[in-house]
Order: sequence, then structure tokens, then C-alpha cells
Amino acid sequence: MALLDVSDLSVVFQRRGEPPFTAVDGVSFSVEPGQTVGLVGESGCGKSVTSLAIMGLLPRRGAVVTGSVRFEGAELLSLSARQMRDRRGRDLGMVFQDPLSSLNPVIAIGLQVTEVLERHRGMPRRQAMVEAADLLDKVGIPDPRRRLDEYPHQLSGGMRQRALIAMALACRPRLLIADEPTTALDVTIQAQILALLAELVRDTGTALIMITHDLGVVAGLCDEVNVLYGGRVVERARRHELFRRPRHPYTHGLLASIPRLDAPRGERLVPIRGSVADNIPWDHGCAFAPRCPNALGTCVEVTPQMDEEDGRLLRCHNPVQENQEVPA
Amino acid sequence: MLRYTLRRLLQLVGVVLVLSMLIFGWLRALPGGPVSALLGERGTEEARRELTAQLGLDQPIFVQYGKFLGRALSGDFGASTGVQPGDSAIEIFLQRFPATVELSVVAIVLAVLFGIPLGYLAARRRGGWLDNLGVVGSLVGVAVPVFFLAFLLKYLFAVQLGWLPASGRQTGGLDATRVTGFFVLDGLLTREWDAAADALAHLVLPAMALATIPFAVIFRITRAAVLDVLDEDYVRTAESKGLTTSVIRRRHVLRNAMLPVVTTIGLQTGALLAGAVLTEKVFAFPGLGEALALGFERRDYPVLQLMIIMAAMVYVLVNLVVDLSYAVIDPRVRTR
Amino acid sequence: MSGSVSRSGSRPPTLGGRKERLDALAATAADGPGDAGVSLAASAWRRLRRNPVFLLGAAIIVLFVVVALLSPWLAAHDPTARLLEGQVSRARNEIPAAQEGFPLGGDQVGRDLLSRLLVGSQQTLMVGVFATVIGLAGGLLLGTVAGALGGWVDSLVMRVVDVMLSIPSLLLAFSIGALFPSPSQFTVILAVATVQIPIFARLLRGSMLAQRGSDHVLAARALGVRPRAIVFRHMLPNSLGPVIVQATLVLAVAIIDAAALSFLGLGNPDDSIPEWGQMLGGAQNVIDSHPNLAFWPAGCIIIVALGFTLVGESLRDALDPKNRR
Amino acid sequence: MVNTRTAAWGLRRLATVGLAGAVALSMAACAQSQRGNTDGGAGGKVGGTLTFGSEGAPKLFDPFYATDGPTFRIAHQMFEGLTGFKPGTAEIAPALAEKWEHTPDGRTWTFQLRKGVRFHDGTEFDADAVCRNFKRMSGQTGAGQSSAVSQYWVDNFGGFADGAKPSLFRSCTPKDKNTAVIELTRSTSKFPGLLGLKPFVMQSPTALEKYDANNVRAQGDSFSFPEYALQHPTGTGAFKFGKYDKANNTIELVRFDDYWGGKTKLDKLVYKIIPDETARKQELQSGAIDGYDYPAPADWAQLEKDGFQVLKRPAFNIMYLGFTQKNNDKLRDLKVRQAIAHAVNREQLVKTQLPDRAQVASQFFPDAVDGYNKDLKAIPHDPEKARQLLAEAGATGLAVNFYWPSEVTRPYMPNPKDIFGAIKADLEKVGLKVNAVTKPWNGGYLEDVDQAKADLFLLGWTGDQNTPDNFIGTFFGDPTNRFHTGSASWGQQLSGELKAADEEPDAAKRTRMYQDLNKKLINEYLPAVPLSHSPPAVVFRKDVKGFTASPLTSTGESFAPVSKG
Repeated sequence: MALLDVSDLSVVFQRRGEPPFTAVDGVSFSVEPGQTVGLVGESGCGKSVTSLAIMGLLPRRGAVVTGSVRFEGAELLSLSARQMRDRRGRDLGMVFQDPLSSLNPVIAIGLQVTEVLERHRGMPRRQAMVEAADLLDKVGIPDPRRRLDEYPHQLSGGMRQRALIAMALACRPRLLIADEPTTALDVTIQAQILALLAELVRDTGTALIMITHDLGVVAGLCDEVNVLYGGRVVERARRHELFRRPRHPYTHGLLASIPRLDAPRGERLVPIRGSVADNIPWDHGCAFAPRCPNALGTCVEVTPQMDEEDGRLLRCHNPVQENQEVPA
Repeated sequence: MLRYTLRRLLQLVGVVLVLSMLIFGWLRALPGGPVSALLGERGTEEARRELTAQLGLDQPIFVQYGKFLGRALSGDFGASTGVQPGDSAIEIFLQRFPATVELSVVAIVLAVLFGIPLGYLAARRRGGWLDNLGVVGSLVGVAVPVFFLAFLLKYLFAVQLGWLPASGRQTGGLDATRVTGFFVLDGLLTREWDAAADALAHLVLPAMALATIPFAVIFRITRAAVLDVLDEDYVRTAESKGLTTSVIRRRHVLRNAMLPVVTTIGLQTGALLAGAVLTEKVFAFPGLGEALALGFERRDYPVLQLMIIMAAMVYVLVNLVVDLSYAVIDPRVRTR
Repeated sequence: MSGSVSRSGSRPPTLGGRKERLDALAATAADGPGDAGVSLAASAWRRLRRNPVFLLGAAIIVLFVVVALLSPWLAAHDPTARLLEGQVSRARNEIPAAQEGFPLGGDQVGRDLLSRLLVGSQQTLMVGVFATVIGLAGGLLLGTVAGALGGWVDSLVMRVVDVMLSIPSLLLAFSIGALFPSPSQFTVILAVATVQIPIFARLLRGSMLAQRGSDHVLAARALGVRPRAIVFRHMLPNSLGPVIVQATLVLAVAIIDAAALSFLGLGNPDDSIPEWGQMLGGAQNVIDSHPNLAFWPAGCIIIVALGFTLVGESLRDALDPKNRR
Repeated sequence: MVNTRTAAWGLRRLATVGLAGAVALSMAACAQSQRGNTDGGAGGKVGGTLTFGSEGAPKLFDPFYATDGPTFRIAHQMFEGLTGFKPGTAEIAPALAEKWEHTPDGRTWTFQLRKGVRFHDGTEFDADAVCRNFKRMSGQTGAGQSSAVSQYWVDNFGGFADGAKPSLFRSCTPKDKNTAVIELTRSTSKFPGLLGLKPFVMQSPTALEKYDANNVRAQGDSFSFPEYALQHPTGTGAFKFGKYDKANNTIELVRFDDYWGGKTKLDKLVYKIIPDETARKQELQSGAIDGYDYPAPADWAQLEKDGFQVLKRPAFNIMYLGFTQKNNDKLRDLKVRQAIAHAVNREQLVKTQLPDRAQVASQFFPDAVDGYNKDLKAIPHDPEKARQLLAEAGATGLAVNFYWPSEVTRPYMPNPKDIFGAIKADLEKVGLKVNAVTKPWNGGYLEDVDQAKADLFLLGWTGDQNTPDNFIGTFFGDPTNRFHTGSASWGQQLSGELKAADEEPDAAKRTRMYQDLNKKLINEYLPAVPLSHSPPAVVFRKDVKGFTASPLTSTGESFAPVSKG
């Protein structure tokens, strides 16, 4: 049985005086224990909202969540706020994008780590402190004892992110969600953090959902990749499959737009035309159609369905063919 | 931190010196003066001349200031001519300072006691009836002239209903023993409970009048700050850790929201004196404010000089304390 | 570091510690060049139209101004004529009660109270407006000079401003009002205005500094636009928003402070031309035998002050970039 | 609602507070209640305590150095002079002297002293004590001679023993134990009534010496007074000094059990200082005080309705519209001054703006004073006549600057602003151009008026004693007065006539001289327009009995016979 089973998850935001906005539109995917799954897409594609929905962190008012999120078979969406609290931080941990703003500026790092331990493992403060120092050490923070009494503003960006990871993993959750954990960091640090994450999930056997817009990150880490567009999964495949042979024009576009060292000389980078703003609603066809190089008439009439084909899922009327040249 | 404190105190000295000069000059630039106050209808041109000479007011101003400064350094700020004629200005200040402090403390305590919790609740239930009521209420509170509110309170609770005393610090003839000059405290120390209660009763109305504006301000700041903090990322982080609501509220929300609130409280405390002048006048409450108003009406130079200088000093010191306390609760300031 | 500190630290939006508040308000001017300012205004206006608080306040102000302008025609009687003097008796504490043609009765010397209230709105409006304008002018001068030149000029001006700000406003007004040999409407206005100068100065200077670094100004510099042109064409227009907000709030404060001055005996002693604050101050010794003499002007003051405050606050919220969607 | 760090912070604060508390408590050991140390027992609620609201703080308790009402009010309960006043009137009556006589030239006065009188400190009152008092008063030196310190002496007796300035007082000799002889340098109408004034009361020579009573020093902008004046006033009166609780603005007097005038009813007499008019009234209404002085006329009706006794005193004051002869030469023309007198509608003014029982003044002092001229009629309100007079004087449309005081109310002038308003309107009706000038009472008004900057001004006077000289003598006696009668053709003459009348020893003759003088003042000189006499009032709770209101106000009203409940 899958560790996490998300099926047909939808999130609709409703604000007074404004039309409802569908951020996530029937997303389904699952995560096996210890597996690392990537959610990839441009900003606004609904990947972060998906993660927040799983964690139950969406505002109670204004956001309508439907579908199902099963964790070890238990339906999370039907849990009460209290029950969800008990799971958060214990079964599911999360790491956010901006490490500075995600840490409480006026509380010492030590306390911010130990509070989780106290909450979920009922540790007394002193013991928790020892454990915390240990955790900081694990995430590669030098001289952890001293760090315990320091405040976020005294740490470097990388240190902060490590600290956050330490907190998220403090109670050995079975699932860790990392939402763009590296985007706010310098490139050199990014690599370190990714390496750290990889190492940790391997050692602790934690499953990881890696949310990113950066296929490079995915390439290094994920077993399976979900490509989201306009709130829907448009392609899912094992990592190698995807990179070797992207089928959806959007995925293809994403790949084509990353600079690659092994690219043949003279090959130009091909950016994707337009922006998310050009999307058409899914029920009128394919949201990506207006930006799609392969778009056909049907793309703007018939909503493409998700179909399985040799071990991958694809939502497209006119997939990219083997060794097709992408028209500029 | 220590160096910073010392620097601030040094600045204070400068401020006081300049201020004393300004006050001194200003008072003497005003028309009239103690001579009129002392002579009243009996004044004639030569009686005036004589008295002016006796008071040394006929000498060039810088000479007068020099003398004043000289005496002041030896702790002698002259004797009152109008407020409590004959008493030394210092004496008067020492009598009245506790009164105003007592009043201000009660007022600010009231403001904080109601302002912070209400502000917090308003923010939690943003757009709820409490929120709207509070926001509009705080706006009205600012729009009502302090002295008029004071009148209303006095008229209603003292005159019409007779629940509370209309003026003064303590009922006459109560024969209370004086120890510290803080009447409530004195009553407790000497176990003259009736005296303490009586003094407290005298504080209620003026304190209420005085507390409105600080309350309004503290309420709004608290509300705004809590709203700001609620959508901070670290609150979401705390949620993602599955912490209990009470921990999140106390440790992550309130704690951060308090930073601006503390500053505000300090500034308001400092600014209270302004309101005190009006409130004390209405309630004939023998504090600094009343002394200022009275001293001005009777052109009591020594008293006015000392009072205003002291007021400024207190104000500066309060602000210093605020900045320091800020450092205590905000590590980012402390450890920078 | 401190940048993020101030996220909650130095953005106590309304009222609050004067300095912090002003700087925060000033910061709202920083974003975007002139045209963005325009779109900001537009979006602000969109939000205001839906804001009941703003509408209420605006309604009050409009009514107030209209009354002030039309009062000479609205007033049934000459507000200075002692029409009911015959019915006044200090001895028996008799002050003309409401009667035919005098719906609110008369005042201490038998003048028609309603007429005085109506006409009084003029003076009150004048006090508020002039005090604000003078304060604004002074602040504009100091603030622009400080903000535009920077350097030692800036620090000098700001020291002065801080000292002024550090004296409780009413005491300051009180002192200034007392400075004049004999009080008059003019001295009242001047006293109240002077208190506002440092506030505006700090505000403008703040927004100037905020913009000195901002892209559109740098761009203008790069294009070699003359400094004066930069200040007046690029900086000032963007500071407008916060200044307007402050001005509306100051109008309320001015009216209240003026009343307080009258109460302390520093108001305009010649009461032939009515003014609310002065009517209130003058009624204080008959307040508990004839409360109405105090309550009417007080009520007017409170409502008008509230009106300006409501508008000011809702404007502030509207202009606060954080509230823009 | 505190987490660890705020807790720590809170704790630190708590600690400091706690520390303060600890200190306080340790102080509590030495902070024993000092109640019951004064007679009258603990608490103020004993039936025998009467609390009276005073409008101001007494300057000090030695009346000799005082000029202010609050001091005199309290002094009157503690001290007595050789002469006094018949309760409820301004008539001179025996006090510490049982009877007296004077030589025909009015310069030598022999006083028979009351026997068996003791001061509060037990010192016996006798001729020796009397003369030591006069020695003390006339022997002032240094700051003690300042007109700001010993103003009453300077005004009434002139110079001091050092002879630098001529003095009315020559000598005092104890003829025998109970006979004192006082010699004057000239005769004056003020004597012996003068001796009833508070500054000239008898004080215990022992106490005066013991507490260094004459040690007055000029200190910076002011004067500092000796211990005697601040804490040890010692007289023969029905009450003796208790304590002055400055922090609470209350003064306590305690019954003097050896009072010669028989048993005083109250145990304790407490004065509470409440400068604010409205506050005084509310204190009375809320029962915190039993009575207060000078209720605003506007409140009388209300107070009576609320069941308080408002005792109206016979008016002993005058409000006048003053001219200065100095600047505006048109004002030196009698016609112009008369025109102004005719222009002012005084009946209307008195009816609308002045207290109950106020009267239009026909001359410069009220009928309670000897020398009042009953036949003299008030100048009638007659705008027509006024215009005509102005025309004759070629002063039609004359512009005058007219001063009125802000920040003040006086017993004779309860509401300057409105009074001014009324008069201004009247003057404009007859075509005068009025340039209104206002200044705070102490903030330039008195100054400018005394320096003759005002063409017209509002002022008045409350009498100290029953002699015309105390009124018109004070106003016009010295030619360089604030009316500058000196600059008028008749100024010197007027001064002379006043002096003559004052020095006339024969009472009957003197009275006639003053009556004539009053007529001339109105018909020929008119240095000012007498406006009105306003009776000041005092208010008590219903259960306060035995109080007699006096035209001399608080300085003529004893609490000795007063009882409560």
C-alpha cells in the first residue's frame, strides 16, 4: 500500500466579491515509502497549494478542498483540526522556501527545534535540548551546542535551511515535503542542501515530495516526476524516462529551456512562448494550447484526458514524437 | 548597551540645559509676570518698580539666567510665587510628582489591560463585530477631546450618580499618614485601608479620562501587529510542526506582535503628561499638570521652570527605558 | 537583517509611536514611479468606493464643509446679536431656553445658539484648514530640504524635528499659544500649526529618502535630470499619498487641539465671532447647570473630528501597498 | 500568556517590582500610622469636623506678611486684633481691647485690654505683648520692608522704625498690665479700625521670637518665609494651627480649649484647597466638603434648589469703568467721561450679568461704609444725552481702546468677558469706536492698566475695612494712581481733599466731608464710572448652623459659634 495516496485533489479559492479560482484541479499521485517524488511546474501551477492541502495548512475559510488524501490508508482530509495537528510534525514534516522568514526571529533556534520534540515525543526540555543539538549536528551545523542559544538572524542562509530541515525531521516523519527548499539560496549552498536531503531520506527511509520549478533539482533527486500545468498533472514518468524522452510539449519545453553542458554545439535554448496568463480553462480544451508548438484544432475544443502509455501518464492530444524537432 | 545608555544620558544633560534656557527666556518674554500676580489690584507704578527690583527681574536676562543656573546647580530652583507661595519649587515638585505618577500609572495600566487583549481578539476575529466595534470605538476615542470626556465622566459618575469623588486626591480631614507621597501606597503601608481606598477612588475617573487615547492607540497597534504576524511564514512553520494553538499564539504570534506594542506603550506613557494637564485641571487633581496650569495662570516662574524641565527629563528617560526594554525582548536589537 | 525586523517592528500602521508611524507611512510612497503612483491612486480609489468607513467619513466632511459655506444663509439670526439678552440672568442662573425661532435657545449672553453653531463651523473649518496648511508648508520646506539634500543638513533638521516631536504635542501648542502677548484666533492657528510642522517634515523626509534610492529616481539621475527637477517632478508627487493621509488626520487633531487651547484659556478671547472649540471652552463654568451649551459644540467637534479621522485612516489603509491585490 | 523569554523578561520586571515592594514593606515597619496624634481623634468623620473649600492655597500663616484672601480667611480663625467688627456688619467693635479713647488731635490712643486672655502657646496676653507686636511690625528690616512682603503695613502705616520713610506709627507704651498707649504721627480715619485688619492682629511674642518670625529672605524670584509663618502661627483665636498637608492640599485647625470667648463647638476645622470653581461645587454636592467660599453667582439658584444655604453677604466692593487721564486728551474732557457714563446701561448690566442683590453703584463705595452719600443718584442711562455730550465735546465717533481681563474672575466682576461685551455694545450704540484689547489678568492686563496704556478699563476693589479712605483714598489719594488724576487739572486738588478728610479726627465732621467728596467725584471729577456693588456669597450644607455672613467676607466671619449637624 502506498504511503501517501492523493486522488482527484482539488482546491478552489473563494474570496468575497471575486470569482472562485481553481488552483488545483483534480490532481492524483501517490508516494511509496522511502520514495522521492517530484512535483514540477512553473510558479502558479498549483504545486505549492497541493503540498499545503496535504499538510492541511490551507486557511479554513476561503479555500475549498475536495478529493482525497490518504496517508497510510487514513483519510487526512476528513481529520479534525486537532487530529491533523497531532500528525503534522510527527508523520508529515515540511520545509519551506524562505528560511529566514520561516524561522521565528525572536526565539532561539534551540527552542524552535525542541518545541517539536516536546510536542510529539513528550520529551522534557533538557533531554530535548540534547536531542536537538544532535539533530543540528546531523544536518551539518557546526558547533551545534552554541547554535542552540543563537537566533535566526545570527545564522547564514544555508544554516537556517539546515535548521529548518532538522525541525522537520526531528520526529522522524514518514513523509517530508520540501517546497522549493533551495530557491532562496546561493547556487553552491543549493547543491549542499540537496545532497543533505538526499542523504537524509536515504538514511531515515523518509519519503520525500520535492516541489520545484527546477528540473535540475529533480534530475538529481527524484525517482518519479509529476509535471503540473494549470493545476493538473500533464505528465508523469520515472525520472530517466522523462529526461530521456519527454512526451508532453510542456515538459519538452521545460527541458529545452535549461542550458545543458552535453548539448550539441550550436543548439539554441528554446524558451516556452507566452506565460501562464495565456491559459484557457481546462474544460474548454488544453490549458497549455495557446503556448503549445504542437497545438492542433482539437486542443482548443476537447479537454485532453490522462492516458497511460508504456509506464507513463500523459495528458495530450499531440505529444512530442521521437526525435521531433521543436519548431522555434 | 551600557555605552549606549550613557550616551543617551549625556544627551539628556544637553537637552535639559538648552530647554532650561528656552523656558527661562520664554517666561520672561511673556507679558505680565509675578509682580502683577503678587500686587493684584493694589499695584501702582512705583509699587511695581520696587517689587520688580526686589525680585531681581529688572536685571538683564542673561544675568538673571546666570544666577538661576548657579542656584539651580546647588539644588535651589527658587520659591513659588503663585502656586503654593513661599514653598520651594523643588518641594512642590516632590509633592506633586507622585500624584501625577500615580495617575499616569493607573491610566496606562488600564489602557494596557484592555488595549492588548481586545486588540488581540479583534485581530483573531478580523471583520467580526468585536473588531469593527473596537476599531470604530478607538477612532471615536481619539476624536473626543480629553477634557470634555473628563467633564462627562465627572458630571455623570461624581455629580449625578455620586459614585465617585469629583476632585482632589483624597477626602479632607481623613487624617491619612504620609510616607512616600503615593497615597494609595501610603495607605497600604500604614494599614490605613480607608485612606488607601479613598485615594484609589479619587484616581478612577481621572485615570479613565486619561486612559482613553493610550487605550485607543494600544488597541490599534496590537491589532495591526497581530494581523501582520499572523501571515508571517514562521507562523505557518509553527503550524507545520503541529504545535498546539496555545503555544503558537503565545510563543509565535503574541511574542512577535509585542515588539511594536511595547514601543507604543512607552511613547504613550511619555505623552500622558500632556493629557494630564487637562485632566488634572478638570478634576482639580493636585499633580504636575494642575501645577503647570495654575503656575502659568499666576506667572509662577520658579515653578514653571522646574516643572517643564522635569517633564522633559521624565519624557526622555521614559523613552530611554522603552528602547532598553525593547532590547530585552528583541534579540535582534540586543545581539547586534 | 533589520529590513525584515521592521516587517512587524516598524510598521505599526495607525497612530502609534509618532516617529515609527510616520516612517512607516512614508515608506508607502517609496514604491513605483509616478505612473505607478497613479495606478496606486486608482486602485486605492476602487477599494475606497466599497469602504463604508470611508464613505461615512466623507459624508460627514462634505456635510460639514457645505454647512460652513452656506451658514450665513442657513443661520436664522445674527450670531453676534444679543437677541435674548432680556432673558439672561446670571443671578438666577437663567439662560434662554429653546423657544419659538430659537430651537436650541440662547447662550450666556442671549445669542442664538443654533446660529452660532452653524456659523461657528466656518471658524472651526478655518482653524483646521489653516493650521494644516501652515503646518504642511513648514513641514514641506524642512522635509524637502532635509530629504533632498541629505548629509549634515538632513541630520541637523532631523535633530530639531525629533526634539519637537519629543515634546508632548499639546504642551508644545500650549507653550506656543502662550508665547503671544494676547491670544487671538491667529495665535491659536499658529500654535496648532507649529505642532504639525515636525510631523510633516519627518513624513516628507522619510518618503524622500525612501525614493532617493528607488529605481525611477536613479534612472532620472542617470539621464542627468537636474536635482530640483528630480525633487519636484519625481519625488514630491510620489510623497503625495502619505501627505494627504497625514493632512486629513491633522485636520481632526487641529480642531481638537484648538478646543483644548480654548479650554486652557489660550483660545481667542473675543467671542463675537463664534467658533466651536471656543464655545465649548466658554461653556465650562456653566456646564452642569446648562450642559447643552457645552454638549452642542462638543458634539459637533467630535463628529467632524471623527469624520476626518475615518477618512484619514481608510485612506491610509487604501494606500498601504500591503493591502493591494 | 507568557512564553519562556517573555517570562524571563516579565520575571526580571517582577523582580524589580518585588524589590520595590520589599523596600516598601521594610519601610512599613517605620511607616506606622500617625493618626490620633492631633486632638479630634482618628479619621475625619468625627461629628465635630467641618471641611471648608478654599479657592486658593494660603501664602503663609503669619497674616502680617500676607495680602491674600485664603491666608486671611484662616488667620481670622486663629488670630484677633485689638479691635474687631460687629458680626454681620463692618462696624468697629471691641475685640482684644475692650474699649479705647483718643486725644482730640487723634494722635494718641489708649486701649483697655481684655483680661485673662492667653495665646495658644500659653503666653499671657497683656500690654507688653501688644507693644512687642507693634515693635515687631514697625521694626521690619531688609526683605521684611518690601511692599510685596509687608504690603498692608506699607500701605497703611508707611515707613518703618528705621525712619527711611515717614510712618503713621510713632510708639507703643504699656501704661499698665492691661493698658496700652499707641501714638501716631498724624490723625487718620483708618484708626482704630485698622487694628482689626488681619495683618495687624496680636501674635504670641514668645512664639514670634522662638520661631524667628522676622526672618524673611528674598530668594531668587520670590521670598522665603521663616518657620513661624509656615508651621507655628500662634494667636489668641478660637482655633489653633493643626497641620498643613500640602500633598493633599488640606489645612487642619484644631479647637483652642482655653479660648476666652467661651467653648468653641467644632473639634476641627479643615480647609481644603480647590482652585477650580466647578470642582468646589461638585465637592459640596458630593458631600466631600461642608461649605465653600464664593460660589459662582450663576450657581446660587441651583445650589439653593439642591437644599444648600447660600448666604449672601452685604456688598462691600465696587466695580468701576476706569479712565486714564494720561494718553487720550479727549478723555480729559469731563463731557466725554459723562457721555460714557450716560451711555452704559448699568441697570441692564446688573440685571443680566451680575449676582442676585447686586446694585447699581451711585458712588465709589457701598452704603455699608460711613460717608456714603444717600442723596447722590446714579448717573442715568441716557444714550441721547451721551451723543449730545460727545457732540458738544467734538468727540463724536471718538476711538478708545478698552481693556478687559481674561483668565480671571473677581468677587465684584464674576464674568469679565460678558460684562465687557455688554458695555462695549452700549458704547458703540452712542457712536464710540471701541478697540477691544484683552490680556490675561496676570499676563499683562494689570501691568498695562497700571502703566496707563488703557483708555478704558474694567477694575474694582473689595474693601478691607469700614472707612472711605480704604476705597477712594486707595484709588485717588496718590496723584500718580492708575487713573493718572495727576495729569488732570483737578487731580492735585482731589488728593488734597482726600488727605484732609482722612486726617479729620472728629468722626461726624469727617463723615460730612466724605459725603461732599463723593458728590464732587461724580459730578465734577468723574475719574471713573462706578458700575456696581456685587454681594459675594458663601455656601454651606443645611446642617451647618451659627455662621454669620459679613460684608468683610471671610475676614469678618468666625467659626467659633458654628456647629454642624
